[in-house]
Amino acid sequence: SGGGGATTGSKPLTIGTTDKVTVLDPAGSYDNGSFAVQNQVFPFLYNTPYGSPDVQPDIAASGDFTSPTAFTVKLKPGLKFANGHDLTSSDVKFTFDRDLKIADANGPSSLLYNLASVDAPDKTTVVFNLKTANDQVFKQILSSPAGPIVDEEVFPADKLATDQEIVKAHAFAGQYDITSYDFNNLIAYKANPNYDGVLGKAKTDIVNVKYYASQSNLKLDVQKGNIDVAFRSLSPTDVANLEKDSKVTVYHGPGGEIRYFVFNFQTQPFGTKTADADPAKALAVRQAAADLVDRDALAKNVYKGTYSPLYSYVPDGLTGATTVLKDLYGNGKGGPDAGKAKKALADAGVTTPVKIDLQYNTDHYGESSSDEYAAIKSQLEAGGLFTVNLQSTEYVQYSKDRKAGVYSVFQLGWFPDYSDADNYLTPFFYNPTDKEAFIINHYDDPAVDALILKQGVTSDKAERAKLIEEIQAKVAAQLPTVPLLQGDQVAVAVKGVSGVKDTLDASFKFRYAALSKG
Amino acid sequence: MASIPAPQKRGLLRRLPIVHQLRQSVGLQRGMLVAGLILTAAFLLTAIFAPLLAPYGFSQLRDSAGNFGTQLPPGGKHLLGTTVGGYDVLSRVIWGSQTAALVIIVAIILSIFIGIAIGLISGYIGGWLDRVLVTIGDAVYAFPSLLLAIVMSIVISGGRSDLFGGILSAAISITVVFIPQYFRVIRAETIRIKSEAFVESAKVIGAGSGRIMFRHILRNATRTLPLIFTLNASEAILTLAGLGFLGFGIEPTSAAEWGYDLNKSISDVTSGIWWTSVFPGLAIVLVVLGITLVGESLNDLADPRLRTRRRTAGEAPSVATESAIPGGSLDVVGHVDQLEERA
Amino acid sequence: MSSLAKGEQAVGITDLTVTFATDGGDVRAVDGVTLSVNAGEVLAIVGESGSGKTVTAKTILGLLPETATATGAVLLGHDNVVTISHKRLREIRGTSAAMVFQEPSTALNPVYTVGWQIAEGLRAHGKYSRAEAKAKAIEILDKVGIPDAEHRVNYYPHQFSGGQKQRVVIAMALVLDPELIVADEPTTALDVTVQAEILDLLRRCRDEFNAAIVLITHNMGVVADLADRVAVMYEGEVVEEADVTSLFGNPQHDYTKRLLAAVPYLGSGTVHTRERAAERALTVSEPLVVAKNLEIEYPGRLGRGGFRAVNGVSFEIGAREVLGLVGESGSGKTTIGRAIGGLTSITGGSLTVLGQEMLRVKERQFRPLRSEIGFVFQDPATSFNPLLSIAECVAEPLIVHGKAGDARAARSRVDELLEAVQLPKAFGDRFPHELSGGQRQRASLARAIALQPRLLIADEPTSALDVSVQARVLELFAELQKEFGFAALFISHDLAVVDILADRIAVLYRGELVEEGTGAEVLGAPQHPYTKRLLASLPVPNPAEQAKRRAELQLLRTEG
Amino acid sequence: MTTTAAEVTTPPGAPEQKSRSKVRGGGLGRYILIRFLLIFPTVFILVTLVFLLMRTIGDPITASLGGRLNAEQLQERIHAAGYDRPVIVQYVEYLGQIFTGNFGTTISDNRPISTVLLTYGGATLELAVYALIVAFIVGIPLGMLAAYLRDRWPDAVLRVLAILFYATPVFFAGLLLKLVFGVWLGVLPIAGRATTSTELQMQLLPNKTGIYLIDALQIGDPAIIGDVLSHAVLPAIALGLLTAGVFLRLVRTNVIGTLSADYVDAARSRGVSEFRLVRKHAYKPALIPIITVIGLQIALLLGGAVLTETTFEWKGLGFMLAQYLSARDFVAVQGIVALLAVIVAITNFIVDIVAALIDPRVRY
Ligand SMILES: Nc1ncnc2c1ncn2[C@@H]1O[C@H](COP(=O)(O)OP(=O)(O)OP(=O)(O)O)[C@@H](O)[C@H]1O
Ligand SMILES: Nc1ncnc2c1ncn2[C@@H]1O[C@H](COP(=O)(O)OP(=O)(O)OP(=O)(O)O)[C@@H](O)[C@H]1O
Ligand SMILES: [Mg+2]
Ligand SMILES: [Mg+2]
Repeated sequence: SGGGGATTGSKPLTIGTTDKVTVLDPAGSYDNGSFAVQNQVFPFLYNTPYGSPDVQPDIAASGDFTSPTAFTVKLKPGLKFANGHDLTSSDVKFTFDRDLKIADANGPSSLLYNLASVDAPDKTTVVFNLKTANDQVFKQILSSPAGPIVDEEVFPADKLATDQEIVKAHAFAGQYDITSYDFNNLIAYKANPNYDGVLGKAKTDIVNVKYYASQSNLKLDVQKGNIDVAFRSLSPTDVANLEKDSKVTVYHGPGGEIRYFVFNFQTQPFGTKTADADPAKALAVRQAAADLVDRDALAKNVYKGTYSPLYSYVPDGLTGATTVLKDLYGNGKGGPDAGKAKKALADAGVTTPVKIDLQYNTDHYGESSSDEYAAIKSQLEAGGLFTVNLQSTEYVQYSKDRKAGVYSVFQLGWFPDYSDADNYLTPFFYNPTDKEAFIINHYDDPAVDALILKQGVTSDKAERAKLIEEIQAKVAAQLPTVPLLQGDQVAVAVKGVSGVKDTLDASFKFRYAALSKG
Repeated sequence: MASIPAPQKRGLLRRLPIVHQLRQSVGLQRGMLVAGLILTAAFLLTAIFAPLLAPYGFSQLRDSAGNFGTQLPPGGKHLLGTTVGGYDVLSRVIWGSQTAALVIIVAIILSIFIGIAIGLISGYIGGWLDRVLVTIGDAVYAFPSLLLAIVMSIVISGGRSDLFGGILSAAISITVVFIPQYFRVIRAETIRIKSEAFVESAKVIGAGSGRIMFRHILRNATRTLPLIFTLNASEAILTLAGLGFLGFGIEPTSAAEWGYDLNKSISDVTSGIWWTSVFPGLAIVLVVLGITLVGESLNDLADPRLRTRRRTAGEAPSVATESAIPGGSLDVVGHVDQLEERA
Repeated sequence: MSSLAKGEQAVGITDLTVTFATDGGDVRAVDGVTLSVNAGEVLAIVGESGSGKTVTAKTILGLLPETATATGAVLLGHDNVVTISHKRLREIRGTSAAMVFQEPSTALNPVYTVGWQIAEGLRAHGKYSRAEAKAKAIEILDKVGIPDAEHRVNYYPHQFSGGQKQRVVIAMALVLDPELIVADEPTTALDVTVQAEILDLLRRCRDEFNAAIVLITHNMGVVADLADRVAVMYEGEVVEEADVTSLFGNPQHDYTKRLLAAVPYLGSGTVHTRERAAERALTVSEPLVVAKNLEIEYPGRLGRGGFRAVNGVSFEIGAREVLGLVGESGSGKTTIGRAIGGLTSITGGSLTVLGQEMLRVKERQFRPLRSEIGFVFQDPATSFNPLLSIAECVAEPLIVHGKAGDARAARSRVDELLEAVQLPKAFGDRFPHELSGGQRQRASLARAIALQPRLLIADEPTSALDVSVQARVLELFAELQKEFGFAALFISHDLAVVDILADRIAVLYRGELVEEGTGAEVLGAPQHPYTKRLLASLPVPNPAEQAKRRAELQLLRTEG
Repeated sequence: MTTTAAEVTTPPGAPEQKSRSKVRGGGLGRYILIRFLLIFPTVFILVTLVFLLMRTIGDPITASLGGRLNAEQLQERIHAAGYDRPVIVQYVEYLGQIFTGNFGTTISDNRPISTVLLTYGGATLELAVYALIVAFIVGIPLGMLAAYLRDRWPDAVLRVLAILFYATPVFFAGLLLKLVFGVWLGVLPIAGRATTSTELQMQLLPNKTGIYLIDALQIGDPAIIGDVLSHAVLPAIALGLLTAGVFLRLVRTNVIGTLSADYVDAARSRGVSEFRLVRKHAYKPALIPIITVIGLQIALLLGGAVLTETTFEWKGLGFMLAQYLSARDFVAVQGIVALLAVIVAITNFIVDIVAALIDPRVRY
């Protein structure tokens, strides 16, 4: 397979995925499918090199805080887009101004919450004026879906560019250029000779990406060798089955995705808004739940090892990640412990069994959610401490209800915008009275808020890591949410494809440039 | 004239259409009818006695011995193995019949009354009302039922997935598709009967429209209902399965539903785990086969041209001009004349 | 041309017995029939409905359904059809024997041109090029008297009139010039005028093509007109066989006698008429129905011009008076009847029924009068609700008009009515399909007179019945009329039948009333040419006389 | 309305004849006209139906973005899109748009619906045609055979087969087909409409139709044509058999019906062979009702297409419909469904005309 377009030494490579692209224009999309493409073709000022979770200048030469609120980036000289247009500071300014101006609902502009304005004093200098001082996360943001730099000569300033416009104009300066674009069906990439950044040149000249709707078809095609690599997403069953297949290799890498369930502090049993409100009892209920969940079982039975247990709020692989819940709850080795749960409840004087309504969703958090939560139900009920009423709801309704506080205990999942611990803390637990955090469970701890702010502006790596650990510990004690699983990134490649391991890193960006066949 | 059955006996027979037909049928036709009846009966019994037959609950994942474990091959504690979610396939299949039956019943009860009522009125009154209703009916009838069902189920369930919400939405979705069918058939019959002499004689006697419709037409027009009933039943199952397959079905924790299970087990098949999909699939096929066999046989027996034997004089009502064979009538669906009527 | 010489045997049936396997056990349809027909001869098989005529005919061509088993021998040439192989059977079908069916419009395939259908017959028995086949088709169509055949050969059946269709059917039979033509009620579906023409055609088949013809009919007039020999069938057996004159002259078997006695003769009615006229004279009263240049137009769909079925018709029906309405099919008889019964609304002129003007009348206004009007429909089979018992049906009017609460309450009255129409009480519990046609028609009479109406409308009440049965029903009708003294509109296409009952006869032609008067006037001295032709076309069950009339008809035709 | 038999064996004077004679008076042209005008109410009703249903779900914006935006942002966008105006106003506007062929823009991946329809319509059309071919090839001869051998065992077998075709959900059939031909035998591709290389080459075509067979023919490389066809086999069978089942029964019933007509007996009495009776004399009259009903199969076909396309990754309208449904993008759904409505209406129109053309009683 493969072929088409011009070829050089390297064998063309075909990749299959069940991702869905929504819009190619970075200002108009904020989803994995589109970002996966943008990562290949758009340049970033900052990016995560292979194998590391931390960001470094990509097409930028350097970047520093020239003042607490002024983050200045120097571009490498003589950068060009694949179409020959110069890539200068004005393109960069154009990109971010545009993002903020359009502020598309499906777009990532919300990530630029801390960006006041952008200046381009000269061809290679960009100055980002921030709202809060020495924001350590901003570099990460520059590598996030808000980061791709676009060609001002191609993209309209005030509205989204259509996919055709972008592809036709070859407004790309990432590792790849797109030669043929068949929406959500087939994209043909060709290495972009003009790219000169931290990731280096592409190993494979021509890459074709085939878009599938059904995981089983993707699986069958990689098994039959119709495609060389299958990345995102194979059903747990498929992965388990492919592991046994000698013709292909299954690669696991750390995944940024986390799955967890949330307690609504107001409506959960003994919650502040309930008739028998009692913080102590409420906490006991949460602890008991944490004691009872069996993450290994979930990871093995339901997800066939495509997810791994998550014992903290910051997933494994990121700087500052811990396993605090392992020590605090369950049998101390990560397994469940009914006795401990019983005790927790008894000590707080909670009469068992505790009735809880557990809400989950399948059309957004994946078909397997129903199996996952069926399993959790039976885990919680195992010791007779809980009686769980399971309820699933279609996503639109689901998100409305949970925001309205209809659900007392409910499932959520998170996929990071950028690979930094901050992205797993701020949106969840940074909860000053003026602004509600994304999970909206009325959990509020000023101390935690303070710490979160602090880590955000601490430039010293080690010190910041300590703060992050501290936050995790504090939160773990109160359990606003119970983390369950951390998604592995799973890629399957036919024998003879190399480089998969390199790109399955904590950057959570799958780069085709790393792959080669031969 | 040797043996003249007394009225009440005929009444009884009429109340038990199947029995009546069974007695008429002969040879292969009877064979098919019987086969169909057996399958259907099996289905209904399973549905009724599911609680007794099923070894486990439809959402049961563990028993005293702990978790079932997922995707166990058939045998041992789980005759038909377990699913990716760790459910017992056999139990799911058995409970599934209950869901299917429920949906069919609700759907058909809902549609049959509305359909008959408007069919009768539209056909008898005629005129503009009739034309409008016919156009609407045909429009809906001609439209892919699955699509309508999907749209409806979104509308109705609003995403809820509990047994009631699920079944009701599935049922109502299907209802919307069926009403036109009953409407067509009853209307066609009504129009046919309306022009028969005995209705006219009722008219000249001076009987009121109400009396004519309900005493003279209705009972003669409902002859073909058992037939449509069966055919719709099978269509209902397929539609339900279709919904479940497209993810508009009922969540496993609230009810067992074959289409849903099939959907969930697709990836299993490609991994050589066949039992999770084959059994629910077979369940669907067999039930539909059974019910359709019954329906087809009824259709044949009702049609003197299709019956193997000519029937004894008099009680030979010719087949409905609108037998609602899945995906459309087997007879002409009205031609120029019908068109003229409509236009 | 038939290959046989005149007088050679075309078909010989010996001891034929046919039984059908039915749900209700075996039915013996034909029982030991022995017949033979020679070239150039017409054998008529008569007998009442169900006597086995058609089955016999079908056996000759081996057209019986699988459910039938035939024993005995049917010799076509040297082949015994009963035992012969399928292949051979196919070969002799059409060549040795051809069939003419009762209903021309169903015997022709609506989606193929008649030319094609004629050619089919040829193709089945030999190689013919398109052109040849067509040429032959044109030739034969021409022979059977289809005008400009070379055009019409490409017409579809629906483009022919009923009579022409029957000619085409006959042409199909003739094109393979078979030794034998089996005609099963070839004229029953046709108007008398047309019937006469078809009978002539068949006669030509015999004389010019020297074909042997088996003519199946229950119309003794037709027999008298065409047949050389007659076989009378009764319950599957041939009860009598004789040449036509002697059969009509002195019938042997008493069924035959009854049959002939039952046949209505023209002019037989005038006697009663006079009596009744006398009676009525005593009680003079204003007419019940008055039509003044009545117009009825059926709405054409979608602004297409409507169809005017009745055009400027005027007549009256006095109390206790019977008006007979005759005319060919489609002339508007039923329409008028329905209009008087308030089933079809009139579109012009004026029609007063029992003092009620029917132009733009509301059902509400008319309903009370309905109790005064009785209605008898043509087809007894369909005029009863199959799900109600006879008693219930007869009770309907009583219940509707509040004379009784429900069927049970009305039962005693119903029994009286059944008595009145000479049906045993017990029949009340039967269902319509459990009665014979005649019985059903009695029952519907009972229903019609249940409320002792002043006016009764009978639309061809006997045309679906056998002659013998018809006679009895007509008698009954007369008696009832005498007893209950209702006025009646009696619709029929059979002059003879009308003549029996009617005080006055109105002749309808293409929606217009061309002649009206007492039976004596209209039948005795017809004025309008159509009436004349109608009279002349009506075959009388008397060979000698029929021959005469035929001559007269020829005259009329030539006059135009 | 008339049964098959009545269609062809109408006694003179019966209502059919009457209206028939009138139709003849009017002629085919008028018939076509009437029938054509009938399209509009049909489409109108369906579109209205869909519109109202969709609105009862709530406005599309909330549906697709409700999860992501907060209240005021939502309000903004809803207002911007005008979904807060009275339904009747929106409805009138919507009708206007459809009339001008503008179905709006999808919300999930803002593409003009018209583009979506154009891009994927071809695929669905292609699949439908393949399926119909299968259905005809399988359904009609077998149906005639069954009628010919009625009530003997081959008849029974064929009928059960027909029911099985119908009774097997498309996706289940698809699953089995994939398993057998794709996985075990490995002779046929299991998903997609063509291999990557083929599709890449097609991308280069200056004027690609989206109907792969045509595009493949444009390229003219037999290998590619083969590739395209081989991809079509399984979906065509899965969808085709579904309809074939119905066709088979349809043909059987109607042919048997006409076989019992007098004119067949008449033909028989003239020595026409049994087979020819079925083949010619019974079949053609039966064809009229058959065709009319086949028209209704388009509904079954399109419904099945949704499932078939999803099962086989056949990226056509059905496939996209399923996608947009799961994305809760109801503007898109509405657009596609509306188009399908039009297709259905038009197909039935054409079919009726064809039927009328076959029926000489109408033709003039
Ligand atoms: N296919 C059949 N199956 C069972 N019984 C039959 C069948 N055909 C005819 N019969 C019976 O055979 C008997 C003779 O039928 P046949 O049609 O010959 O009567 P007929 O003399 O032609 O009457 P008609 O004048 O009404 O045509 C009737 O009792 C009829 O019920
Ligand atoms: N409902 C109708 N719509 C249109 N035309 C009709 C309708 N009923 C009857 N006609 C036409 O009116 C004319 C008279 O019909 P009618 O039934 O009165 O004839 P008839 O004298 O009763 O014939 P027959 O002896 O066959 O019963 C016929 O040409 C018929 O085609
Ligand atoms: Mg007969
Ligand atoms: Mg009449």
